[in-house]
Amino acid sequence: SVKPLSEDELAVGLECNYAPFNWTQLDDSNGAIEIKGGGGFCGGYDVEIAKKIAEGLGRKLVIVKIEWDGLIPAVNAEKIDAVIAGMSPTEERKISVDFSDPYYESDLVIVVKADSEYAKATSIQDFKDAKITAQLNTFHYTVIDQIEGVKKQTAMESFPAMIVALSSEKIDGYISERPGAISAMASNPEFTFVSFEEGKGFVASPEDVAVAVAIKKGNPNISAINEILGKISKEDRQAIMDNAVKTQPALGE
Amino acid sequence: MPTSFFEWVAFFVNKYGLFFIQGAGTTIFIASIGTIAGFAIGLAVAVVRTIPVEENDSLARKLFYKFVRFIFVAYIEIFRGTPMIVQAMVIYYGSAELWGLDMSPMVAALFIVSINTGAYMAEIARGGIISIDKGQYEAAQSIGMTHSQTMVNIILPQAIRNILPSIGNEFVVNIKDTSVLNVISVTELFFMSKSAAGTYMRYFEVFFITCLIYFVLTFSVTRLLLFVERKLEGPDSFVIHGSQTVPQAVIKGGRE
Amino acid sequence: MPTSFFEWVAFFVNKYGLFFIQGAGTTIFIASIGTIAGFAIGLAVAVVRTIPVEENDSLARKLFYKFVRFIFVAYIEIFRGTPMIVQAMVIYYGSAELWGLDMSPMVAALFIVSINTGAYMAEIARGGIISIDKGQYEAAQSIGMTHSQTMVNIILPQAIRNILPSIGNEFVVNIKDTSVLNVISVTELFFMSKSAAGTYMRYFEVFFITCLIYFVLTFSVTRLLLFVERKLEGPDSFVIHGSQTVPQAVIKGGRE
Amino acid sequence: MSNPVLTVSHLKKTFGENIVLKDIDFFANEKDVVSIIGASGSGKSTLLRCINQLEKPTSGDILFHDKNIQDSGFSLSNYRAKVGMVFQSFNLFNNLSVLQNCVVGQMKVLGRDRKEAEQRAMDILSKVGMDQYISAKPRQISGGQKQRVAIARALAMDPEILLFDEPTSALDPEMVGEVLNVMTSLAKTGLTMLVVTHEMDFARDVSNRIIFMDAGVILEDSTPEEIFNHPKNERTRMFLNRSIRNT
Amino acid sequence: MSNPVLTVSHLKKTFGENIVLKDIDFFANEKDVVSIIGASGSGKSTLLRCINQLEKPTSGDILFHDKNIQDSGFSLSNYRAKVGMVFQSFNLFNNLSVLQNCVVGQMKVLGRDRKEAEQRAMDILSKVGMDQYISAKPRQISGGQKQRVAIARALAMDPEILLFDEPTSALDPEMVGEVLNVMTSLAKTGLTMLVVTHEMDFARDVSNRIIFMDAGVILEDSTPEEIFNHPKNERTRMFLNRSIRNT
Ligand SMILES: Nc1ncnc2c1ncn2[C@@H]1O[C@H](COP(=O)(O)OP(=O)(O)OP(=O)(O)O)[C@@H](O)[C@H]1O
Ligand SMILES: Nc1ncnc2c1ncn2[C@@H]1O[C@H](COP(=O)(O)OP(=O)(O)OP(=O)(O)O)[C@@H](O)[C@H]1O
Ligand SMILES: [Mg+2]
Ligand SMILES: [Mg+2]
Repeated sequence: SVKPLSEDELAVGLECNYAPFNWTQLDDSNGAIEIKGGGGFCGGYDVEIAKKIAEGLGRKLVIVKIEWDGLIPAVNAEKIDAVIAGMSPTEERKISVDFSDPYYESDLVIVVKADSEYAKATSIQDFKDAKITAQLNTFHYTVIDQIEGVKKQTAMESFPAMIVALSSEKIDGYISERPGAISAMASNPEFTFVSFEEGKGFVASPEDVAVAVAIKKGNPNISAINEILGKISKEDRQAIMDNAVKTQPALGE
Repeated sequence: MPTSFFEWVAFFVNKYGLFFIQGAGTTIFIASIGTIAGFAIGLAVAVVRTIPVEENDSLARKLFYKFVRFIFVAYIEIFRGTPMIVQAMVIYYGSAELWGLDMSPMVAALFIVSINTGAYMAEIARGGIISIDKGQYEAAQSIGMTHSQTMVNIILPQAIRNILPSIGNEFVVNIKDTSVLNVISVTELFFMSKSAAGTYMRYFEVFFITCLIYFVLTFSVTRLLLFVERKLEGPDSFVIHGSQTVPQAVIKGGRE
Repeated sequence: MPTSFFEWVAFFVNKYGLFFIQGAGTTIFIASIGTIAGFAIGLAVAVVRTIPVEENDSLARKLFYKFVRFIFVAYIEIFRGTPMIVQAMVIYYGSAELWGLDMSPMVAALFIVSINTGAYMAEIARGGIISIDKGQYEAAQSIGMTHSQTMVNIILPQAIRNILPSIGNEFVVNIKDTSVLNVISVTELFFMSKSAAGTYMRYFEVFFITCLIYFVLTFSVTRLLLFVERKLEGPDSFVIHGSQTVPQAVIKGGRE
Repeated sequence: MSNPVLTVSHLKKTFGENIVLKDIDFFANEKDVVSIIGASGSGKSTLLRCINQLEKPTSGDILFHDKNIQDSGFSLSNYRAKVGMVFQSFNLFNNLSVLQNCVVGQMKVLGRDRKEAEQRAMDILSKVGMDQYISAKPRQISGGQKQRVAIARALAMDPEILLFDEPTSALDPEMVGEVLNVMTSLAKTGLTMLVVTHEMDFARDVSNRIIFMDAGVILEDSTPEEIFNHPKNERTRMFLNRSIRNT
Repeated sequence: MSNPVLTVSHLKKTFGENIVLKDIDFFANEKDVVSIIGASGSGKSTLLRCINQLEKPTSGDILFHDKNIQDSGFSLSNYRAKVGMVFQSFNLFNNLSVLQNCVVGQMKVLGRDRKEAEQRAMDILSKVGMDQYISAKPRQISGGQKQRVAIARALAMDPEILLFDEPTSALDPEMVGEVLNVMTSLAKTGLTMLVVTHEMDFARDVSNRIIFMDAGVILEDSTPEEIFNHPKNERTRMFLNRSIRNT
């Protein structure tokens, strides 16, 4: 009954404030796309992937900026065609929307203050007694339980909020994916992040560390999208991510 | 890259200044329309709710008013009682999903803010109306004015002055509450700030700027309303017309 | 897994019921304390702001009042004019970073909500005070009451009744505004809902439950305030004491 | 001219259990000027308020030209436009200037255009000596000035009946004379008036009938001569005696 | 007893450019009962309000027992407790019952305890015939009843001077008599009174001095005999003539 979305366009929803997956900038440099309805240009890893999908489907890419909580309702109400916003295809989310194959996989790190004792940690168990948190509604928050004796703090709404909490030392560290940690370090030189070798880090199911495209349940385009994503090799992905990390505004100029 | 707080602030102002202004424009636009429309809705609801039902009215009429009042109370309670973010999502996404209604985000935003403000304004207006001396109402009735004539010509002009401070509150709240509209992809000031903050992962600097802008907006609104308040109080002096003792005199009277 | 809307609702109630209730408890606790404290602050500010400065007051006194008024206006404008989320972060994290103050989130929350509400209440109270006939103030002055005696005994009791509807608004707003406090890791109702909703990406079902809870909370508050409003209006009848024409009579008078 | 303009029968008004009007019966014919006198608290204001339907009577009927004003079909608005009222506490519209106070009803209720309404208002305001103050707000004028504006506001509506609640209480004696002159000349034009008053001279000299109320009942309803010279009731006699002693 | 209780000198009050009081000079000695008469709008209420500092005079001095009440060291609160005021529009405290209206000032300003204050209030309320209504709220009583409570409220403070603004305007003649009796007996106890009134009989019979005001100036200030029998001023003669013709 819903007015069919334009066949010529692919409307993609994201927040444009989760660097390096997506961010807001002022011009179309580095391949950023103008946000629908004004408000600047959106660039980042997600946008590069979205471009490839749009191209593959033969449609014009339209970037719609929506708050996180509005993304899934928007795709279900067919206000947008897809969510490409660094969203992980968790079991629970799969009940509400369909997910494509993953288009990125990353590892989990802990962002800490560079001058703190935890900066030298090598295993997650070194964070015993540390005050650790993560973003609300992400699996990041659940993996904290894998640290024995950790002081798990209340989850937080956003990365910037966690950054403030960390710099005021209300927390000792927060869980992030590697690209996000790089961004945070870029503009907050007093931060560093701790990454872990195989076996010493967090155990996470592949779909948790992966991010995928969300579309409305039953949308037939899923196979076409998967086919396009399949053509982007692991090396290509890493190259795109490296480029995104390099060109994100926080590191630019 | 900037290093100190103020360098960062300057950096953001340079880089995102235009967007902040754009966002502030959207914010003030939605807040203004929403407050004005909400004010009108609130007054209308309060006026209808205060229609006296007389004992000798016909049963049909009594039932009708009972029903209308119930509807209004339900409206107020529901729209005050639920978060605007939920109202926004239900109205914008829900209407699309259920009835295939294709509102633009801006239209939805204006609608939501107005109807939401209206619920609060209805209560504020009621407070204003009960604050006016009953004698004013009776005097208007005694020369044959209807309820709505009385309200429009006598009661509301006096009530509005008393509730202006609360209307100011509502306006200020609306300026800030538009931020929840990001969820239906309206890009206003707060969302702009979030983008800037998220892109650079700097919170305090960006929100320092945002707060300044908010502050300037709300401060101007407050001053404007204070000006209106003074205007509504009327001039301090009046002109004595064609005084017989002092012919042609234009004398002014004042008040404390 | 559930399939229909109401199955989902039931699912969430089962799974998260306890959390919802816990969250609602926190919410109503913060909102109540915040509103009451904010009300007290607002009244105090409005009372001080309405102290008349006489021409024959000493210069020091005049300057002092000017200064106090300026402080209060600044307080109102700043706390109304900036988003509570920012206030929360600055006060909670800022105080930790700058002065190493280690407030618990709940203490910070109560403080922030109170001080924020106080700024709005100050304006509401001002509206209430100007709505009272000047004659009431003059009569109290004429028997030698001081400004504060006049306010406490005569003006405020009348003003409060007129502003109760707006106070209701504030309370309702506070119930909903506590949601921004999750930024300082206070876990209230809205945060609970977001966790539940975000985990399963079912917004409408979860928010349906949340809205119901909000609605019940705000509705009870509204009814309570309406009850207070009636009480403040006073009884409809009075007792005639030791009438001489009808000895021992206890006759009641009423009003329309 | 055979039927009364206004008939009040078995009127009763209670507030809670306090019976303020007990069983009031009276009528007013065209051109009647009826003074209502009686002690403070005897129910005079309440009676006027019932007639104008600002209080709903507990029981009893009020007929205007033989039509029951409490019938559901009856248009109160029309009725009130024809029945003017001057309140004991004036109740001027605080948001309007003196002139607008006298204009707003004419325009909204009678549908007169602004020019006509202002003309009429000016006429009457100058009769009561308030034409200089037309742009003042109620809070800027004195008690006596308010009272005159209140009278002008009622007169501007060209009513059939006028209900006055102590129309000269705030006036200086000079002004009383002038206002009473206005009222007397109005009476001559066929206006029916019910006047609650404490001015015994007015009651005696201007009105053609006096009603004496006490504790919610009408004790006497008769011509001035009758009441002043041969009061039927002991209470009336006492009241008048003391009044005359003091006045 | 040599020095006046109250001295007003060169008092001027303007509202905007409207000069309401021009150059008022007068004094009141202990036990003086001064009637202030004059046309509506002549500035009588404004004068009382200036004396009680509810309006700030534009210029001029007001001395109370030789102390300038506008000096910065002067305690207005104490002064006002000693200078009672009965308002033309009563201004009863709407949120308080009749009894509380008369009690609150005694307790808060004079520091009396509740029992004493209620006793005193009851005494005075019964003097003005309002003891039956002690639990009523102002909106539940009639105009005349309000006026009596307003008088009782002022008296309960045991003031040294009382300023009355038309204290009998809403009273029936019977009541006027009683209230005037109360006032007369108060005068005997040494209370100083300034009474704005339109009751020429009161002015003549109770007061020992009459001030006639016209358009913001005092035209005459003399004994009643003097004023009623040999008015110096043409305007006074006219006013009194008309007053007497009407009363
Ligand atoms: N607040 C005010 N603003 C402007 N003019 C005022 C104000 N109060 C009084 N006036 C003017 O001052 C004049 C004197 O007023 P005042 O109330 O003193 O008269 P009054 O002698 O008491 O008259 P009345 O016997 O009618 O009460 C009036 O003409 C009035 O219009
Ligand atoms: N709203 C009310 N509620 C309760 N009692 C009331 C109300 N209005 C009037 N009364 C009572 O009714 C009685 C009559 O009041 P009313 O105002 O009619 O007296 P009145 O004859 O006009 O007296 P006055 O000459 O003093 O104005 C009074 O005793 C008063 O206390
Ligand atoms: Mg009366
Ligand atoms: Mg006066």
